[in-house]
Amino acid sequence: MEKKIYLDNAATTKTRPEVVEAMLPYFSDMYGNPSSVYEFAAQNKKAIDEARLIIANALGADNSEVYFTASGTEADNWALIATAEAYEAKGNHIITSKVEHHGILHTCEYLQKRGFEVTYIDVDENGVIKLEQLEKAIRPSTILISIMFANNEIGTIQPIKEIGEIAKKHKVLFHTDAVQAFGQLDINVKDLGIDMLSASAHKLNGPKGIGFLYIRKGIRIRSLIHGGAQERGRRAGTENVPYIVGFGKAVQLAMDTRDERVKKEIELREHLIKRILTEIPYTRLNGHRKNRLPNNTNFSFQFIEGESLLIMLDMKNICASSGSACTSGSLDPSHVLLAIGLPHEIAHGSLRLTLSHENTMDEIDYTVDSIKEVVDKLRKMSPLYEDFVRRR
Amino acid sequence: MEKKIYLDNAATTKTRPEVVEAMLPYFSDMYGNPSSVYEFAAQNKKAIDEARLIIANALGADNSEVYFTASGTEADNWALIATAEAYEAKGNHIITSKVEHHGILHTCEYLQKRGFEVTYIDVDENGVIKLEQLEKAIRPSTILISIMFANNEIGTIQPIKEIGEIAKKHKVLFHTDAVQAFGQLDINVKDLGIDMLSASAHKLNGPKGIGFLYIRKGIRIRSLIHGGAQERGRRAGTENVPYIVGFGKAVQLAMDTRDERVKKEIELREHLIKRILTEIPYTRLNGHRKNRLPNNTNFSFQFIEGESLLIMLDMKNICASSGSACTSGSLDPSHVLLAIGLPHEIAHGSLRLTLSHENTMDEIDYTVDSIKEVVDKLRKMSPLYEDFVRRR
Amino acid sequence: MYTKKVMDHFSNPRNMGEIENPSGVGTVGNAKCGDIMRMYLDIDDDGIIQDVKFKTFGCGAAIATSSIATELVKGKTVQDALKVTNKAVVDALDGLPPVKVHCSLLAEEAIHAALWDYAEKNGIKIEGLEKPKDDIHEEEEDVTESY
Amino acid sequence: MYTKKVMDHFSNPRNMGEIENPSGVGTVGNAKCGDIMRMYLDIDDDGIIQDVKFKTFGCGAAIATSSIATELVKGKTVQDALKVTNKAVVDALDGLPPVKVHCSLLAEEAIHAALWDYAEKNGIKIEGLEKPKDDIHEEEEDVTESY
Ligand SMILES: Cc1ncc(COP(=O)(O)O)c(C=O)c1O
Ligand SMILES: Cc1ncc(COP(=O)(O)O)c(C=O)c1O
Repeated sequence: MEKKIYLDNAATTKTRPEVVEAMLPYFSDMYGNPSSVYEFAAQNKKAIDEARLIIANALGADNSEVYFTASGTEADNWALIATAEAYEAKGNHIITSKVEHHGILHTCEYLQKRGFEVTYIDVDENGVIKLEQLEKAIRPSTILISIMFANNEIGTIQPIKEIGEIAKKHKVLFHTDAVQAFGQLDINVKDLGIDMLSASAHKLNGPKGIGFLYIRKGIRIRSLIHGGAQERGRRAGTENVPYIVGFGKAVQLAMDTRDERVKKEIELREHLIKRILTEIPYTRLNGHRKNRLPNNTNFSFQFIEGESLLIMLDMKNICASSGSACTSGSLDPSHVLLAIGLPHEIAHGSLRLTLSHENTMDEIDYTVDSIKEVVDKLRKMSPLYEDFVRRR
Repeated sequence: MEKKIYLDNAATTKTRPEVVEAMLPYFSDMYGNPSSVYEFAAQNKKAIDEARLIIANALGADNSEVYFTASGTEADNWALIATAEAYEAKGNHIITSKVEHHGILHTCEYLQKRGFEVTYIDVDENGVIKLEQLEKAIRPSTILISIMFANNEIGTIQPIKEIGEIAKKHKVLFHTDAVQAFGQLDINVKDLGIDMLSASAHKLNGPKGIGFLYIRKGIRIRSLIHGGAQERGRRAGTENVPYIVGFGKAVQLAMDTRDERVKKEIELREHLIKRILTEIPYTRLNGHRKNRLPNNTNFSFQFIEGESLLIMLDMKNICASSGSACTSGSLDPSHVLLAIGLPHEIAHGSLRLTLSHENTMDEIDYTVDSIKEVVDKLRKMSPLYEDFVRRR
Repeated sequence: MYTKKVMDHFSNPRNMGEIENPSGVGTVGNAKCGDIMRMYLDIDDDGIIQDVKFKTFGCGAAIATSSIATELVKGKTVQDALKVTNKAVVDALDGLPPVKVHCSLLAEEAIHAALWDYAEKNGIKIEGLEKPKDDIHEEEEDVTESY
Repeated sequence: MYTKKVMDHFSNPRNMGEIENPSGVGTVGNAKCGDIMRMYLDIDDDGIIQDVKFKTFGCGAAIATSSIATELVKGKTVQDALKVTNKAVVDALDGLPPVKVHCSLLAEEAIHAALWDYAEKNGIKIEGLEKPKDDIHEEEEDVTESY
């Protein structure tokens, strides 16, 4: 195809033109610092409050429970580090999973260097957290459970309600990284027993560089970024007014269109999965067959390596990903694929295609045709395939 | 005047239309995640590199020494917290000044809670750091000196080169918060012996929510935000491509126009200072008479309080500030004005007017006329003035 | 951040000024904290507040609360003036931002201080009136906590 | 991220395939690390490499380095082939990204492994050629450090 086919919506999404429209006035016209006294700035404060309310409503939260950050990663760091510091007197143990985003995993490693203890819970072959192992891991010194809402690589949705219940039963705080889930799945923090939740605008057609942390009222938590009294003294730094407004707009649009978007994405997804699995041999679908993000697919093609597959698809104008975007360029195969039990060589040959409502059936068909061709070409080059054929 | 007169450019500035123009394509057209493999994303990586180079050139630094953050505050936090953690084995002592921004001061208080020791150096009546006191404060356990380049409230420029020499002599790292200075003053990090430097785009007609930390090559420093391998593994989170591009553009424009801007601002500033000091009795100029930011003025009007002054000026369409924007709404008078020795009641009656090259002489004259009228009105209401007149 | 009522009283303060030979005058607050209020009362022989004036050094809310407080007590008996609470002041202004509520307390205290002065000068005791505190701010705590 | 040369060799790899009854064949790397290279050599009685083929499982750089390496050794004597270093491979591709330089090492090793196999089969000793390591990656360290 002449046109680019963008199938990497889990990495980032296009900022909707309506969102850009909503942000524009706040750059060169209404540019006042929201913390200022004069009227010119007061309107910006109001704009921030409106965006906060839209987001709070989308979560079933109170608007005073939503704090803007500069990214999903910052929200993840904040939830972990500041909770650890605030509850240090109670205990030094944190529980998370082996399939978290690096925003969680590397923060846990950092906290381990500071003397905190972290237990990494296993997942089953579908990427679902082992609940009994989670409950057993809780100790008197456990202060926080952080389990992602849905996985960014394989799309598996975790049993959040059950985790919330376990956390509540043992009086442990529960944080969830909902960066992939927010905007796609139905989330009510009160119903699900979530104490803290991270999200990021650029995964739902908002701009890159703005996120939020939901912090349930009553939770003691320190600041991560110290300074001015912005965000009610909890997150310092002059407010990014345009992006906050854009985030609000993106969430509003995402909520308004969710049902139709999700319906279309699932339709495309199922078609894609069916064709790939039936038409390309030695291929598996990673992640849970049913409990997965509407827009996520993740395949492993035996005998070939992911990066060369990506580049060849790129030459056919298809944007895709292998593992998470942040780790490409690194030599390690995805920690998520290893956690679900894939051997290294198969993990290396994985491909993530994540859809948006803007994709078409034609694009999907063209993509499958291209993958077939490329996988075939790469297998012909592969010494592993050669050995396999010989052995047969 | 009908038109708004914006005299709060130290709080934030208008994003230049050229900057907005430069950012726009990166929202809905070139929206790829720079960490991705495909060509569509590679152009964004290039755009980031270009912006980084512009900034590096403006500092006399290498482009590999510039790391983007989400704000000046984050850069300040990073410099302090991560240095403290990385050099903990060497010592636990940090030196800063009493007139720093809250981004530094509150981070120091946080570090003190974590067991670090902080010495806060005094300033003289002009706001200039006491160099002998600084040098004497250095101990074998001192790991970092953090002194701002220029003050955000009173505009005083610090003797950065001398501080750099002291730091080098005693083998202590030197960080400077140049959020107000960058773009206004000539800065060469190599000549000045600066090891780390914080800046923020929204103070120089770039967008709010993007900053950078310059980290000299060879400095061991941890991450503040942990996660993906962005910014060469030192600052995690999907890159804010539009703002990075906008920051680059803003810096380029700021550098290209600096001489004329500064010349015009100084002309306006001197006219403003002269009229205020000669026409309004019981008034003083705060900050250094000569070594001050081209666009900064800060006055104390005896017997009146700053907020009511601000609101009355606002009713005359003049946007101004008393103390720093972040602290307005709080009951405390500016820590900077107290540090230069002002008594509380005089500190309370301070007004900061910070100019931009877009201001005109007419605006300045109208502003002075308005201040005269308002100060007069408020003094008539003031019991302090009543007492003063009685006593005379 | 302020209501229309506050802005109105701030920009057109009522009863601003001094009273020569007042029946009572009271000054509260201190410059350190950024607000000082002075109330002058002219009270007739029937104990009715015939006139009231104020002077205030302070923020917009401080000026507005002083102004509305003078309106609330003018024409009232000393006993009724005593019943003008800070809550009444806030309500009369259609509300104040939380950080500014202390200004309404100051206004209440200023009236009390002026009444106390009146009582002392005339050697009478006003039931329910206590000696004003020297510094109303002493008990308040810092409002910002950012770490 | 790749040069034009790399992209050219990646999309149109030279000498891809197998040789029936090769003079020597060598396989290096391992699937765990994500790249495996296999080199087939056809060497005539004068010790000249008449033909060379490769198969590679790996990233774009791995495929391109294999391809260019076959071109660099084809027609050379065994001794000259031995002098084809990983640096020569990188240069011939107009450079590789730093994280991908290990691929060129792998290509060098693959040639050496095939030559070793040839030497063993023929009971000869090739001066300067050492027994290939079992796993070229073992000595490498993690490239990402994010905290
Ligand atoms: C001296 C100084 N440092 C730090 C900051 C914080 O910058 P930012 O608003 O980008 O967090 C400011 C301005 O707010 C400042 O003036
Ligand atoms: C599950 C998950 N958590 C966190 C992040 C980080 O979000 P951000 O890029 O806004 O820092 C991402 C995406 O990159 C993600 O997919």
